[in-house]
Parts: sequence; structure tokens; C-alpha cells
Amino acid sequence: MEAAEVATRTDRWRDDAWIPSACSLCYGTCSILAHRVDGILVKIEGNPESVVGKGRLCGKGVSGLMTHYDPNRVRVPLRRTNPVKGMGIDPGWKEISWEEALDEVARRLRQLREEDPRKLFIQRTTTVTSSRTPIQVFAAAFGTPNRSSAGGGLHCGNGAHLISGIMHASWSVVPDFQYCNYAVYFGASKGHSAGHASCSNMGLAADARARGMKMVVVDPMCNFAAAKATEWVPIRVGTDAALALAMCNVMVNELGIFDIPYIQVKTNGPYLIGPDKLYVRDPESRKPLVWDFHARQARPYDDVRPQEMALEGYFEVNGVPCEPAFQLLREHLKRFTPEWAEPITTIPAKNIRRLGSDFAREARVGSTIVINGVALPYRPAAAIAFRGSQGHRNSVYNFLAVDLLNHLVGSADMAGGCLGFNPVSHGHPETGRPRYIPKPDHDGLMVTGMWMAHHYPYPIREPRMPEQIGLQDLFVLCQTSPFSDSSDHEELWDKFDLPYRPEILLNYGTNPLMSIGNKETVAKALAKFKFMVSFDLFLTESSDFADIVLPDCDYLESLDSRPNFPFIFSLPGGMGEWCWPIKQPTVNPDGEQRRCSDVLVELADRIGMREDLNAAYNAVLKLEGSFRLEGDRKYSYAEICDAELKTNFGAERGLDWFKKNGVIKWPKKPEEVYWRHFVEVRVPIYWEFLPTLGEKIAAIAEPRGVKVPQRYYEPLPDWIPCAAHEENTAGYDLYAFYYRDIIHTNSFTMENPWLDEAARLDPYSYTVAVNAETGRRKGFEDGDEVWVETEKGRRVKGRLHLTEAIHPEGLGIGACAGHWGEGMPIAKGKGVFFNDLLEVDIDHVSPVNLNLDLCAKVKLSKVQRGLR
Amino acid sequence: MRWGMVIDLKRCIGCYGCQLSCKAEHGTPPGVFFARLLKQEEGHYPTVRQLFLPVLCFHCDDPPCVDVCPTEASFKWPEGVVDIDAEKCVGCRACMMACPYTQRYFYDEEQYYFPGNGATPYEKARSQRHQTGVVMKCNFCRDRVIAGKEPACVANCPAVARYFGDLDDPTSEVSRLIKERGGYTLHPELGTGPAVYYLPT
Amino acid sequence: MVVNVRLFGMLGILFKERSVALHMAERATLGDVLTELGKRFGREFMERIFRVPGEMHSYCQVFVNNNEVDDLDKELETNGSVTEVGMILLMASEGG
Amino acid sequence: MTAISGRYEQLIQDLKVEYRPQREWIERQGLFLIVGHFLSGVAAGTWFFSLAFGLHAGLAAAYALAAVSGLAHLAFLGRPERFWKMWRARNSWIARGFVGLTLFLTGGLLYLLPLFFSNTPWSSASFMAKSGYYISIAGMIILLLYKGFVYASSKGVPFWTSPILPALYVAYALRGGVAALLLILALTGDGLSHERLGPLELWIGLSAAVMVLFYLGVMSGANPVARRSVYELVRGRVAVSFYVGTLIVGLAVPIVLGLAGAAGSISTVTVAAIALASVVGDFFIKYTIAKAGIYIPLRPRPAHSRVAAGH
Repeated sequence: MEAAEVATRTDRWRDDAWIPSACSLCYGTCSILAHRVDGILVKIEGNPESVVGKGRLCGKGVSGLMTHYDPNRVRVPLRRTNPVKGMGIDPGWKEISWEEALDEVARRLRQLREEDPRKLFIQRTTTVTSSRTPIQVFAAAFGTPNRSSAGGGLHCGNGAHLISGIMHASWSVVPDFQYCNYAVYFGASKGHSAGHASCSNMGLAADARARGMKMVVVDPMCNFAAAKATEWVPIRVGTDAALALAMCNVMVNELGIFDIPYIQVKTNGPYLIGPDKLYVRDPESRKPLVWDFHARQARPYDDVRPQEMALEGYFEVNGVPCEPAFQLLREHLKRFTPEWAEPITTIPAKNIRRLGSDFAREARVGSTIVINGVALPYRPAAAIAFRGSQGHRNSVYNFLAVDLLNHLVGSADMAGGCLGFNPVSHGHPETGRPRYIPKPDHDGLMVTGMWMAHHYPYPIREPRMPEQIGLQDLFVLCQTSPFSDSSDHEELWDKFDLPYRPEILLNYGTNPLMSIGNKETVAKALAKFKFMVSFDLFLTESSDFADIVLPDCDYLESLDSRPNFPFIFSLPGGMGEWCWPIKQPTVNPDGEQRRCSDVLVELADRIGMREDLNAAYNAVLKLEGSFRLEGDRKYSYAEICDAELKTNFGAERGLDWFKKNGVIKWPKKPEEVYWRHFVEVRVPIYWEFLPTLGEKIAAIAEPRGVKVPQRYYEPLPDWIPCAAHEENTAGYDLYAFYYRDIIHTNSFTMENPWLDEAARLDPYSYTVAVNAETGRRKGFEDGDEVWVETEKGRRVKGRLHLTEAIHPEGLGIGACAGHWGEGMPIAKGKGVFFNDLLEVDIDHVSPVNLNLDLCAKVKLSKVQRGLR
Repeated sequence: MRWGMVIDLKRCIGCYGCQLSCKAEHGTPPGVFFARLLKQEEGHYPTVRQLFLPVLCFHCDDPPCVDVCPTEASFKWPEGVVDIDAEKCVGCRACMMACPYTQRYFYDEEQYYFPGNGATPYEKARSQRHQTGVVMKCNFCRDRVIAGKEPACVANCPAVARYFGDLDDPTSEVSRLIKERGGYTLHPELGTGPAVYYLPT
Repeated sequence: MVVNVRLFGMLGILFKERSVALHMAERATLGDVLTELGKRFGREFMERIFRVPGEMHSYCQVFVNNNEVDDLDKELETNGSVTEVGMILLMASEGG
Repeated sequence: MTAISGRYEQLIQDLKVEYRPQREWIERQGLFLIVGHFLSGVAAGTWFFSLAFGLHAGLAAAYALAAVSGLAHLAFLGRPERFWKMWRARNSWIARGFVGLTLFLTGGLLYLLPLFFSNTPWSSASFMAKSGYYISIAGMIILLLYKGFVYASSKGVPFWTSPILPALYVAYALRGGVAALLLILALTGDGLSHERLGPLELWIGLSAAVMVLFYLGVMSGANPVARRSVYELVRGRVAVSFYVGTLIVGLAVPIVLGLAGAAGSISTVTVAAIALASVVGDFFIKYTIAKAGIYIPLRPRPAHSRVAAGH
């Protein structure tokens, strides 16, 4: 295996090279320079040539060497000798050769594929973003629809990604740090800890704060973003929608501030809605109608000049009484008064009123700005949300309600507003690639031009009897489903007559036992697989369930042509430069480790699906012309990377060019960054498709005894409580939640001794944070060893940290902690395993997108001596 | 010419990038921190603030640590950097008692980050340079600065909260920031004259 | 004209045929080919390909002579005699 | 090393607390430093009184104590093999102490040898011996003085930075000297009567006590960190050693016994007891003061942090 020759060799006689590559300790995937001296990596720095991180790295990024050189890494393929699987049961690992390992894995997969390819379940960590391509390709070639993600403390995206996709054509949203003056964060830390382009955003956010951007952070805990906020708004866990809706109400109904032209041109606000909650459509074209107040008649939306579309009024069209969607929204909002929201959120009504009016005024509706000579609407106010606020049963509405703030003042993807990450790219000036632009569907609503997977969030798929073990083809707004591991999945599969059962689990670097919910439930699911093969860097709690463990190369030993593509994921948003870096091996593995990407190619070959694999690569990488992979010719992964780079950037810029140069850059245009002003698409502020969808799903599910509560499928957002809000047992009076610690975010890095050391010095990382007064009232002292226990009797132990920086009802725990396995001795016993408190079943997921409810009502008690 | 650093507490987000990039640069052993991050809560719920305070050797103009050193192992370079000549240090630790900012660490016995596994290849290449039985501290990454780079913690700070330059030059960025933003030092009452300034949050 | 359809991944396996040769009228469109395949493989095939009648799933990728095509009304270009059509479903979901 | 050391675990805990105790000068090899300080003090004191009373055994004991204290210092150093480098620095009290000890041991040797051996190349009356006499006195004075200043110049530990500390340590050194002398007398039963020493001992004991209290009084009035140290002393980590070692054994016992003795005649055993007790007290005053040392916290109080730059 070839580690980078090259790069800037500072000395011709000895090995001393700075090698451009990409970090993979979280999905931010910043560009790095790895310093190698005499074959040993001695330093990792940011690559100043790249905009991804801009030459700077977070604490994790600079600590990569301690993970790379960890003596506890898996270095040879392992086979389990103990047939019994379960937590705490020693697999009896036996070292075997790659030949033996690949033979067996290939044989079993070939067999399975002939039986029924859907019986293969593939999981991959989100931490290594670039593993997405080879895994998707392998799944498509193999023919299984069963794919799941489980990175460190995953749980993020079903709400955030779905709605960012439908409303912003992107994976996630950020404030336009360069121009935003007023940003409201709802359970998000963009620029202050976790998230996409996390490190790049740290610099951008700091610039914004220094420039004077006001930052209001709504969060149960005052850490990270809240710590740097102009104002921290402590909120009761999981009630974000109530606050956001009340703010919308203040803006629209109390102040009458909203962006009429934006709503007319960029949303379905003018579309006429009938009593059936559906669009009133044109009989011939079936297109939604709007009321043309100039022509005084209803006409298809695309026949009417936007400024002549009515946003208010009651009309009758072909005998059907109807009114514009915006009017329905405005009416709908009236009931969400600040006084209504106060007891739900614990935020005083006067503060809610102030926040609403501040946001409305700061948005400067109607103003424009000139950027790079281009005149643009100027809306310097943004409301963003992420994992925290949408990690609840009310996932969809929580996020949608927050995003409504942007669409009401017209700040969505406008200068200074709430930006998606790079939803429009016109491509490199020389090749025009990669090129993608959102386009309107038949109803004029936006279809994203780029997505992390190939099933776009909109238009909505037709619900059907599920053939995916996660039931995503029934609950079609779901992406990552807990039902692959839930306590009730067998029951559900029976109810829906799933035509098969999963038999083999192919795991790439995930640790589902720790990243989904309580370990007992997940362990049951894992133990049921007839065969599990796991690509791992370390033996994790989950690899204990594997039959064969394959030692993977880490990011410093790996190759990838697209660590930061799609751009909608982790390339910084806003003006600046497009940047396409690569990841390349900086050293060779010190053991028998092999790269998963190469091994998958090898496996495909042994399974006899080489042609399918090539076809899938052609499709996923969009290879063209002479660079397409041919028939069943065998290609190395390096050759495939080379083909992609040449397709995108020309024959002269293949893998070798990139290995030397590291990145290619070209400037962003305002037409790309502030695309919404230029692209003719609308987004739904009224989710007309939801009620129909809900009925269709119910029609399939309810006859089989699975309730689908329709109040979650109303076209307009509402606040609906979490399970935790409805539990009122005495003593269980705290809302436990987890947060993504800045040095342990989006991956399991407690095993890294530098990061572990820092976390041990941190007052919060490894502790159970509880409000000081609450704690004292309950008779606790700082440093007490405590049990955190749910009504269901699930409990975790930890050290109490009494702090002023948390809501009196909150109990905050750093994610991804509490390892108990022997394979990661540094991580073992560090911090608190929050997920063990979570139930994983249909009662604890969003009935719309299956997002797991990530809060739990808990009781706090002292650990009694001797009771350990 | 006097080297100095400015840390903008408004920009700092407490990411530990300084503490860890310093470790990576110098391969300091467990429990030795040339740069550190402190977190402090100010005020009471709900009007609480979090102060993130990155610290390092303040390279005092009048360094108490140098005065008490019996061997002149602790000394000041002409450009104001307070440094330790490990060859001269006898490990009496008087400097640790004299430093009002607790920025000195005694490396008593060989120790690596993976207990029971000895030194990793990285630690062999980087950490084994450090002598045991002596006191260690930050020297403003003197080697990097001489090579024309910024100190590791400055170059890496993802929030761009750290600045390095000549305090004696009134036109330098550091001098300008101190003047314009009201830069302050820690424990000025001690009269040590630190070369590390903080800008208010 | 002759249209050779290659079904990759799940399609090839579930419908037991990896390669299908179709004789289509001149100036046939991609839509015609899919309709033809529908006749051959039945309703389930159509459901796997189409989100709604007339619109393919975003994860269904079709290549005509190695060029991606999603416009069903587009006439098939023939290079010489045969037209090569390849189809694959990219169904894997994503999170993160 | 095979396992993460306890010292490391302790440090991680210490770095998290606001009032971080100094451990380098009290724990593990650090204890040798305290022993060294204690011994060199007693040595100097003993030398002083032995000269005053012309007690040869005392001189020999003093010299031995000084030599041992030198070894204890070496045992403390991280790099003992480099000890000889310690003479150069101008402002360092440790360097001065090193010079003092060197002078004392050299001078003392020159003075003592002819005193005990007849066949030395030089006689007690020789210039060599006389100069040795004066050199040893110079060294003795430095040894009496420097210790307190080593602590007093430790700016990081406010509890120590008091002008009273040097005086206190001198007083203790002298008292230790008297005590050692008493002990020798008690053991050898030499012809010197107790009446001349008893009151003296008493006086020094009392004066030391006064100083301790005064010292604590002053320091507890000073900045919060020093006050915290006092807290450790009277209520915290150091309380037991302080009450038992420093106050009861070190002060109360010898003073009471001394008073009793001053009243009537005094037995040899009592004398030995007074001596031992005050020697123990001498050790514990150094031990407890060192152990109570706490560093200035770095977390600035907002008040501090607002002080503008410059000057």
C-alpha cells in the first residue's frame, strides 16, 4: 500500500514531508497537513490552502496522532470462537489471515445475495463522511435497501436534514455569519462546537461576534454556543416549537411584520387551500391555484405575476370555499400567544414578545444590499436549529416552527439570513462540474439538486408495505430509523409481514450499542444476526457481537477522492471559495490493517458482483465518458478515485495532481450562495402533503394495530409534548438530555488520551450537570456520586456537577461517554452513558420521521456505599 | 523588541485547541501543560456567563521564577521570552513556588500516554526529548517563531482568538488590540508585567 | 431497434434477469422501454422504478449508452444498431 | 513507567480546584527538602550554642546534622548530580543557602579536625583552624537566615511571602540548637548546669510561640489565598500535624516543662523531654507551613480581570 511519496518535501535526503489530506475525527472533515519525519507522523496541522478549516483545527483535529498510534488498535483480522453472543460474553477472539476472513465473508454474502439481498443490513459511521460512497455503492450493487448510520452520538438528522432539505435544499442550516446581525439558535451549536463544517464555522462565528452579531441561544444548558451568546434563553427541554410559534405569532399578528413579496414569490403562501386542507387545483393542469386579485379570479400559480397573488381573503373557486395558505398560517398562529407559551417553555411572556419583535425588526424586511456588484435582498436575521431541538417526538414541527421564522421575514438563503450549506453549485469554471441547482416540481415546490443519499426528501415517496427493516418505505419522511434495533422491531416486522428477516450485519466503524439507545435493547437486536462482520479501528462494545472483525485503516492511512463532497454537508456556507480536497495515505499501516474501501471492492469481486459495483460507482460518482468504469473490469479504489477527479476537473487533474496539490479551489458567486433570489422555486410554509401522507400511512398501519396519530400530520406546525412531558411520577422531576461536548463531538474519542485528559480537566465533560439550587434543594453536593434513573428503571451512574449554567429542570450529560468495553482502555469508565436512559420503541419516536425522543424524565439519587 | 500575546476572550469558544495543539507541537508528557484552558462560571442562573480563560506562561517582564533559580536555568531571552535550560536545571522547583501563575510543571519520571505500553512512535519522536527531573514550561514556541511561524496555539486557534507580536512596537497588531480593546493582564497587582494580555469578553 | 437492458443490483436479482433484449420501434423513448419492462416484470417492477406514474424515483438511475437520462420522453439515441440501457437503484438511506 | 502514577491522578484533581496546594515541597521527595531545612537549621543553631558553651560534642553533632541535611537536599533534587551548579545565581536564596552549607562544611572541617585529632597537619591554634572557625561561623549565619527567605521569596504562595517568616525560622533554628545542646547534655551529663540554659530555652520557646501566633494573625489578615492556607492549618488538611506537632509537642509541652523546671530543680529526663519536644516542634513548624502552602488561583475574579493594561 502506498503512503504519499511527495508533497512538500522539505529535505531531499531524509524523509520529511508535509502531506495534505483530510481529518476524520468528526464529520467536519477539515483539511489537514500531516508532518511525517523518517516515516513517523509527528504533527497534524490545518491546511491553510483549504477553506475547510482554513488552516486551523479543533482540539480533536490536532490530537489525531494519539488515536492513530494507539497501541489498542485492531491490527489483524479476528474470528470469534465463542458461538454465544451477548454483553459481557468473551467472543474468544482468534487471529486469522485476511484470506481466511475474506473467504468466509464473501462466501456468506454470496449465499445471502442469492437467497435475498435484502437480508443484508449495512451500518456505517457518519464520522468518516467519505465512507458514504463506497458503502452506498456496495449496498446498491449488492441489492439491499437496508442501510443505517450510527456515528458517535448520532440522533441528529431526521428532522434537521429533512426540513433543511425541503426548505433550504441542504443538509443543515447556519446563520450567514458574514452578514447576519441577529441569530437565534435553538438547540444548536453551529460555530461553537459540533455540527457540519464545525471547525470552519468556529472562525466564521467568531468573526460574526466580533463584528457585533447578536446571538440569542435557546438551550437548556449554557455551554458552547450559549456561553458565547449575547443572551442565553434557558428553556424547558423539548419545547422549542412553542417558543418559535409564539415568536412567529408576535411577528405576524401582533406586529404585522412579514415579507409579503418573499411569501408571494418563494413560498406556497398564496396557494389556495380548500376545506379538505388540500390545494385547490386547476381542473386541466392539476396545478395549484392562487387568487389573482388583479384579474379577480383563481388561476394556476405559474400564470400569475407574484405581486398579484392574494395572501389574504376568502374566495370561492368552482363552488369550493378556499383561502390562501398564508392566511391559514396567520390564523393558525394566533393561538400561540406568549402567554400560552410561558408555562410550556418556562420563558416569561415578555421575553418571548421581545425576542419575536427583535427578530422581526432585525430582519429589516424590504432592505437590499450589494455584494460583489450583485444587488440582493438583505435580511440580517436568522433562526437556526439542530440536533437538540429536533431530537424529540415532535421532531418535524420543532424544526419547522423555527424555520418558519426565516420564511416569514424572507431571510431564508438571503444575505444575512439563514443559509443552507451550498445548495447551488455552478461547478468549476473550466469543467462546469460539479453542477447542481434546485428545481421546481409540478406544484412549483423545490426539489433539491443535491442530497447525501439518492432518495430526496421531496417530492414525498408513496408509503407502501415496508420492505426496509427500518420501515422507511412506510414512514417515508424518515431517514435513519431506530426500528433496526428497537425493542419492538420483531413485533412490527410481523405486523407488516416483512417478507424476510435480516441475517447478516456488515458494520463499518459504528458502535450501535452506544449510539442508539439503551444497550440492553440494542444488544438483543445485534445478537440476533446470524453473522456480523465489522470493520473496526478498535474493539468496541459492539464488535463483541461480531463473528469476524476486520482491522480498518484510519484516516491517516486512507484514500478518498471526495472527503468534502457533497458540498451541502461540511463545506462552509456563505461567500468565499469552493474547495475540493482529497484524503490520502500519509503513512502505511503498522499492522495488517486494510482500507475498507479496498476491501469492499475485493469482496464485490469475490461475491461476483463486480459489474454491479462498477455500475453503482458510475451512478453515484456520476462518472462520464472515458472515465466511466467499464463492464466487469476490476478497478482498485485508487483508480476509481482517479476517475472521479478526472471527470470533475479534467484529465490533467487526477489523483496524482491532487496528491501533490491537496485541494482545488474556485470562487463562489453570489448567484450560488444567495441562490434563492435567483432560482425560481417555492418552499412550503404550508405542508399540504402531510395530511394525505398521514392518511395513507394510517391506512396501511392502523389495520395492523400500529397507531399513526394524525395531529402530527397537520399541514401547519404545532407544539406536541414529548413522552417525558407527560410523565408526572413524584420524584422523577428532571429532564435528562445530552449535549455534544466540544472535544468529544460526533465520534467516540474518549480513547484518545490527550482528549481524555482535557475532558477530565473540564468541569462538565464527564459529569452530570444539574442546576446548583435544584441540587442543593434536593440535598446534593457538588461531586456526589449519583444515580440518574428513569421511571422504567433504567439508570446510569455519574459524578454530580452543580452549576448555575443549566435550567433548573435540566440534567445535562456529555454524549458518547461511558464506555465499558475492554477494547478501549483509556475510554473505559470515562463519563456517563446517557443513551442507556433511552427507550427505543414506537412510543418514543416521532410518528412522522421516526426521530428518537432524546429526553428522559429522571430521578436523582445518591449512590449508597457498598451498593456499587 | 518584546514578544507578546493577546488572547481575545470574546472570540475564544473554549475548544481546547490551544491546549491540545500545544501538546501536539511539544509532545509534553501526561500532566504537563504549556498551554491550558480554564472554564469559570460568572454570576447566577439565569444571568450566568461562562468565561473561557486560556492560559500559558505569561513571560513576565520581571519574572519571579528567574530570580529564585539557583542555577540560572530559568532565564529570559533578549526578546523577553522566559525559558528554561534543561541542562542547567537541578529540579529544586523553587521556580514553581515563585511563579504566581502556576505555569511550571515538574516532570518527575518518564511517563507516556498509554500506561503499560511504553512510548508510541510519536512519543519516541517527540516526548523523549524531554528530560526528567527538571521543570518544564512554555517558551512561546521559540523555535517556531525563529523559523518565521506563529506559536502553535496561535497558528491553530480555530476561533482566531490569539495574536502574537512585538509589544514594544506600538504599531503592531498586538499593541493596537491592547490599546483599542482595553487589554488587561492577570494579577497586575503583583507587578510581574506579563507579556500575555486578554481582551474583554 | 434493439435495446439491451442491463438490470443491476436488486433489480437483476429480484426479477431473475440481469440482461433483457427488447425490440423497440424506431424513435422509441426511455418511457417506452420502461413500459415494456413493466409488461414483462409486472406491477412490482413499476413500483420500484416509479414514485408516481410518469416520474421515476430519485434513487432510480438509468443510463442510455452510458449517459444518465431522467427524461422519460427523450428519444433513445442509438449508436449504430444496439442501444445499451443500464438501470440501478441507489436506495441506501443516509443520516448524520 | 507501567501505570499512570498516583502523582498524575493527584495533579489532574489539583488542576481543577480553585485553591491548589503546593505538593512539590512536601510530598514524595519533597519531604527530604523539609527534613533538609529542618536539619540545617538545627545544625546551625547547635553550632552557635556549642561554640558559645565550648561544647565539642555539640560541634561534632552540629557538623553531622549539617552533612546529613546536605544529603537530604540531594535526595530531594530532581537532578542531584548537578547540585554543584547551584552557586552561580545572584538573587537566589537557595544558591545562598548552598554557599552557606558549603562554607559551613568546609570551615567546620578545618576547625573541628585538630580539635578531635592530634595528628592533623594543622593545629587548633593554626591560621588554618582559625580561618575555618570564621568560615564556619559565616556559613552558620547564612544557614540560620536563608531558609525563611527561600519561602518568603516564593511569590506563588502568598502564605509564605511574609517578612516574619525568616525571623520565625531563625528563632526556631536557635531554639533547635539549644534543644540539641540540652539533649547532648542530658545524654553526656556534662558539667554544665541546667539553670543557665533553662530560662533561655523557656524564653526562646515563648518567643517562638509569640511569633507563630503573630505570624498567623498577620497572615490571616492578608489576602484570601493566605487566609485559605491558615484555614488548612487550623481546620484543614494540615490541622492534625499543626496542633499535635507544632503546637502541643513543639510549644505547649516544652514551655510547660520549662516553666516547671524553672520553678524548681529539673531532672535529666525532663531536660531530654524538653529538648526532644522542641526539636520535634522545630520539624513540624517547617512541615506544616510548607504543607499549608497554596498557589494563587489563576481564575481571575472579574474585579481583577478588569484592571487595565500597561504600566
